[in-house]
Amino acid sequence: MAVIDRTDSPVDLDVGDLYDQYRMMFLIRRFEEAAERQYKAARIGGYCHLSSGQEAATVGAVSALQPDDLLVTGYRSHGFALARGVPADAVMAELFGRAHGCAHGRGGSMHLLDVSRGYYGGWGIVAGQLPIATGMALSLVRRGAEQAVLCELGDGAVNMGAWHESLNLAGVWDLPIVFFVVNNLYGMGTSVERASAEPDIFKRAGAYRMEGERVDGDDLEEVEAATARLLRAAREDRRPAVLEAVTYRYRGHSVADAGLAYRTREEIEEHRSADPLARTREILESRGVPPEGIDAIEAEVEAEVEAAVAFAERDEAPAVDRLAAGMYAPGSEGQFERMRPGSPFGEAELVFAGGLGA
Amino acid sequence: MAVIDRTDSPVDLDVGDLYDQYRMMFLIRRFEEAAERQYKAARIGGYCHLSSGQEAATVGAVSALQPDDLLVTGYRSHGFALARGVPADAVMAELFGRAHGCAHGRGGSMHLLDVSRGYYGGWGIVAGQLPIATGMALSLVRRGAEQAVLCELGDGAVNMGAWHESLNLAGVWDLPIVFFVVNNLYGMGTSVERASAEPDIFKRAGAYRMEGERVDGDDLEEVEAATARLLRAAREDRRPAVLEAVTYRYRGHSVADAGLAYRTREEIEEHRSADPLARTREILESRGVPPEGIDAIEAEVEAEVEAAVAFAERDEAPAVDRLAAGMYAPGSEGQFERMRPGSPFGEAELVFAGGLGA
Amino acid sequence: MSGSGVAAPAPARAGLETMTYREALRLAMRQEMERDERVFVMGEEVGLFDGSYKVTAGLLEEFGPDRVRDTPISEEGFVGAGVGAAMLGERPIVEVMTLNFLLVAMDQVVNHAAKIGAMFGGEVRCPLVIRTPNGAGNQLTAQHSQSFDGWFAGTPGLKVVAPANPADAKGLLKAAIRDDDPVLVIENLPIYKEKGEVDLDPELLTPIGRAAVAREGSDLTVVSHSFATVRALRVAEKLAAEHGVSAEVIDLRSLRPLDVETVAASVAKTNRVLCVEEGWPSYGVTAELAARIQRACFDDLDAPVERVGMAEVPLPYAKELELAAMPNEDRIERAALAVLDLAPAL
Amino acid sequence: MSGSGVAAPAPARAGLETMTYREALRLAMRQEMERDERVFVMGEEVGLFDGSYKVTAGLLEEFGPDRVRDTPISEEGFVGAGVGAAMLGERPIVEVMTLNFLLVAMDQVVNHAAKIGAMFGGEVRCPLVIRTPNGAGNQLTAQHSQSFDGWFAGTPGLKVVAPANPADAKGLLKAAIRDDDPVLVIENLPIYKEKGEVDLDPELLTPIGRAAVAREGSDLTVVSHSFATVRALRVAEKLAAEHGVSAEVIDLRSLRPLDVETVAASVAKTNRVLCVEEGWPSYGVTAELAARIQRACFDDLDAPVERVGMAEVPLPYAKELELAAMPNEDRIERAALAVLDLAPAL
Ligand SMILES: Cc1ncc(C[n+]2csc(CCOP(=O)(O)OP(=O)(O)O)c2C)c(N)n1
Ligand SMILES: Cc1ncc(C[n+]2csc(CCOP(=O)(O)OP(=O)(O)O)c2C)c(N)n1
Ligand SMILES: [Mg+2]
Ligand SMILES: [Mg+2]
Repeated sequence: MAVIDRTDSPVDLDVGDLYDQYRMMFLIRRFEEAAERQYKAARIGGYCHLSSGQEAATVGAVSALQPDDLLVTGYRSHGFALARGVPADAVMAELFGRAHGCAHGRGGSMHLLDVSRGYYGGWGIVAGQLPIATGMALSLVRRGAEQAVLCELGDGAVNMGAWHESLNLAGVWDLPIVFFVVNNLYGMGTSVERASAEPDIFKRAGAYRMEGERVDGDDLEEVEAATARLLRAAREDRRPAVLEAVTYRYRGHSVADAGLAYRTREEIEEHRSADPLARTREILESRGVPPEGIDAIEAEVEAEVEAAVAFAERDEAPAVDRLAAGMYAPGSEGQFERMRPGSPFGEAELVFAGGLGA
Repeated sequence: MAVIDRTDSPVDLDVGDLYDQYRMMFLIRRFEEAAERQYKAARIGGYCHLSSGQEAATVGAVSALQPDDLLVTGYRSHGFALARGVPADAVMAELFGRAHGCAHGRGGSMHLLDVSRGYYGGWGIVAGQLPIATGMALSLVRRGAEQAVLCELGDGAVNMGAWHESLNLAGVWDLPIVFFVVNNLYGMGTSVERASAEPDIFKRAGAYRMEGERVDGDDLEEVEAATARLLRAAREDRRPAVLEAVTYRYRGHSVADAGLAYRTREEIEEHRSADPLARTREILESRGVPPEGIDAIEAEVEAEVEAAVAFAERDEAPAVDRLAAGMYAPGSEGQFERMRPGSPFGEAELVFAGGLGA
Repeated sequence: MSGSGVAAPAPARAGLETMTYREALRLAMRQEMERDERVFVMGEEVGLFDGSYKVTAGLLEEFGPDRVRDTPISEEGFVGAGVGAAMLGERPIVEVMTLNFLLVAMDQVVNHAAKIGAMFGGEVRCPLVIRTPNGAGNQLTAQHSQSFDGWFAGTPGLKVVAPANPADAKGLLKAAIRDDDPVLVIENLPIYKEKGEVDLDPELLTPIGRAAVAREGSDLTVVSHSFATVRALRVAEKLAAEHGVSAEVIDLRSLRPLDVETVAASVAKTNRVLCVEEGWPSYGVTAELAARIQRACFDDLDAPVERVGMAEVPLPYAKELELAAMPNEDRIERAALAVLDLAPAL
Repeated sequence: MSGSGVAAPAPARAGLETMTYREALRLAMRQEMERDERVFVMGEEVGLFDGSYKVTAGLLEEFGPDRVRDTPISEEGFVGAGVGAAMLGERPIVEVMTLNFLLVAMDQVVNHAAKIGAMFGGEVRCPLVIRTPNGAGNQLTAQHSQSFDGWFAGTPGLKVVAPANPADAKGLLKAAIRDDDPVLVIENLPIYKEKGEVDLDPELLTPIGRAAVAREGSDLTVVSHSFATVRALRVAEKLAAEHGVSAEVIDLRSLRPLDVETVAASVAKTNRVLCVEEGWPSYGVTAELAARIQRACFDDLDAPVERVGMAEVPLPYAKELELAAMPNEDRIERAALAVLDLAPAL
């Protein structure tokens, strides 16, 4: 769980938030390390995109969300889900493809979500989530709600047409949305300079008369402050914005990529030596939090991750005779009743057997 | 024909170019008036988009092209085809759907072309021509050719994803292309302000570190000078650019639209009173061209348009048994030989009968 | 907007009225917008311009710009915005000018809208309606004359309907708006002006997944949807008058779910079947029909299932070529006679 | 680059070599790039990264960045750029990471590349190759596991091929590169690592529009393409070993043009046919096959044409669900037995 019990913790309340955030960053790091091990043990399949190195950007941005704000992300999203409060159990179970995963084992690593926490996925087509997030912001306006949408995307996504159309709509309609570009310097093996005619991505906001800002994505507090300010402007004044957080991904593009064909070991080491976790821990210590307290919380997190793996291992697989679960709204079965004659071999058995509803 | 015989004309050679250009503007105006009449007489079908009011932008831009530069446009393209030198006969015959139309009656108003003059169409999907023109510019670079591509589009097209992807590619690859935005204030019934978060369209070039410039699209000489300069930079220094020409369309979006639901009669009249044809004629006169000479050339143009209509009327219809002409390269027939068994009723007769080649 | 957004049903304004297909669509939208404030319309030129084919005419005036929203030209953006709004429980009706332009928004429809229910384990739904006309005619040429109906019908997660007359235009569009899943409503350019009787009852829907026997007959079954049904009905009259043939016409109305039961029942009676569509038949809607019919009715068929559609060429501009390429009534009639062994197979 | 760009044919380096499907594709590209300087490769991660599935590995080093061009993530842009370059006479090979992503470039493929020849009256051609893998497996989930093969095969103006083994991977890709029309080469994720013998002769092409009899048999015809052919061949062995059934396997190789003649000749012999595909069968490739077979072989068929494909759901992530949904060998075998009346129909 994301929220720690502060009564137990040896922390000055002034640093309480930072303390929670450090805990979350540490959770994300350890969670993804565990995920990689499980992937290599073939308990997790598909694509598995880790965000090690990007934790400050992730946690900083999500911390700035109000409880009823909405979050939409791409596929590199374990950290976002955890930071938004999705239990590690539910995320790990999803990676294992189990029934109590947050998408009931249907989505996997790329398609996490938790509607109860305003987290609307977890999408796998580069930039495909942008128009959708834009539509959510439109819906908030129609309701007259003072809420905002935070839409995460990568530096590679800013060259897709969907970026342009979404930002233009957000601009022309004054929508409450912040496009949060996690610039980790590469889209797969392609550096920002090789992909973007304007490598200062935040400047592209100007093409929509929108505010654009760049922050050090490894500076937790800077990310949080900027996100909070832009989200407030979105919520209160319906001013959309672009926020670019510059960070670095330590691992390859996905677990399958060694991540060395397009960058040097030295480059990686250089970034690792300024690890946002270490940086944040230092700040905590500099503000008087005793190292033992931090160590204790780290141990707690490690136990939490172990428990999540154990939970996922124990959890049941989704029922195979419910192959079509969720595909259509409950009650749609009647509409499909007359489709069976002449079906391809086995279709009725495979698809209709368990019903079409959730 | 685009080129007049100057030995016959009573014109000072210093104003020769402007004289030719005026003639072309006048030809476009009269040609499209004739096209509208023929449309209403049901000799022309489909969509028919007129550019009356936009002649200075059209002729100014095309005049700046070198003979081996390439031109690609959207669907409002009668003027571009004529200005590039496609004979009025061939354009009118195309509108009539006749065999000697520039696309052999296959393309109609939206899909004019003339490869011999470097005019590669004539495209009907808004912004669909941009990636294609970008690829042509890439090809020029691969050949090491000092040529450039001029790609026309409308103000409404700048909100499509294809705009963004094309400009980014042109920017990141330093391609010799000028995106020529004919801003006639509306995309169908939607004003630029309602469609574009950045209504100063030329400024969007900045998102690609590209030069962007706006000119008075009704000032022939200004359009030509700016286009020439940007094309030169494209050709010689591989610097892509955006050129926005602000102009006005007098008629509705297409012949079927009265063009009054979204703008006032007064607005139209105001623009008509500053007609680029009248403006250009005035300049000619102010430079000493006698009105009778201009009148004579106008009469010549009117005859040319009449002749084009007569040519189109006389021209034969494409052979119905050559339905599939051009679809595949000549010689592909053999590949399709074994597709016939079980074909839908009549398919073989309809499609294979005349062969698949051009 | 609050709660389900649905107002108490208005007192039934029963009665029939003759109206065009276009008016029937407009009636459906107006009724549903009155009934449910979550319903809104969005698309290019739907407001100030009154719709490029005038389907939404007057709605802006009646419901205001928040519920009848003009968009920039950016189908991928606003179709996707419809997906997002629907995920939050709205009922967007997104108008796409023609089916041809849905190609630029294909990813949002197929890879997003269609996936939401299943991919997220049923945790969130996408009650989106996309309305768009298919079809050719009027020399609109290769890029503007297409019917990709089968591509969407072949996408699990979507529902696809295609009304062929004003009554179903109203009934199916209303059913689509009230449906909790993404529904593509395929309209048709040449039918917009066709007239027919429409029941004004706001609670009368045409159920999704139910074909209609548009004309009863005993010698031959013609299966079709959208404008092909209009053509089929005309040909059926001609067959009766000129050849003494009694043709049954099945109007599919839905393509996904596809009501094969109704088709099979008809074929069991007539033993001969012709499938007609406006699009290209190869890998098209009629391919699926033929595949299912031959399996469901193997022992009933006295002749192979036959198909007619648009000639398999990018539609040429010239009127003569266009006419020859379209599934015109002459081609349908000849195919029908061939199925009946009254004319040579081609 | 000048003239036709084609160099004099290199002396034949004849001989067979065992290699993977991936290597065969690479060989085809290398040979054609050596032969014709107009040929170049473009796509996401094709260069520095060696291709996301390593098909283009080493080509950047060999041919340089002008002929092996990494692109930004913008499929619509660079597929369209391929169209434009092809119109000027180049021979671009555009790699799209997977068929799923072609959805964002659909408009350039269907509404542009496919239209050029016909719409411009044959005045300009578009010799473009698009290479992309279809297919599911490895739990890539709903947005990454699709096979829209039939959508492209149903588009007049395109040609579509889908090699099922290394020899055809080389032969068909080379034929596509030399073809003067836009050709979609559908590769397949699970086959990339499959091995087979390949003739190194640079002039040996696999002709477009010709199916292959991948295995001879007399009791049943199995028609398939791409990875489904690999599955079909395995099932055929099993049918022979365990049920004494002799199955003929037709590997379509091309989907447009479709070689129905070869299929029909086989069915005339076996009288029973099963069509298999990796994608969803409804409105899919097997629908067209069934439609054509029932017409071409009406009097030959002893049982309805049967179809097997991916279960009609967005592919779920969980391994168990994914396995159940795919057209696995067990499902194909049961369908084959049903066609032979050796097991119940489902
Ligand atoms: C439309 C599309 N094209 C290609 C891909 C394959 N792909 C997945 S992630 C990725 C790189 C994205 O880079 P970036 O946006 O920087 O995000 P990061 O992976 O760095 O978080 C690519 C090319 C895809 N999923 N969707
Ligand atoms: C993708 C797409 N969407 C919609 C259309 C329909 N349409 C044709 S022209 C047009 C308006 C374009 O406006 P603009 O770019 O300003 O060019 P103009 O007509 O003013 O020359 C629209 C919406 C289309 N052809 N393609
Ligand atoms: Mg990145
Ligand atoms: Mg305009």
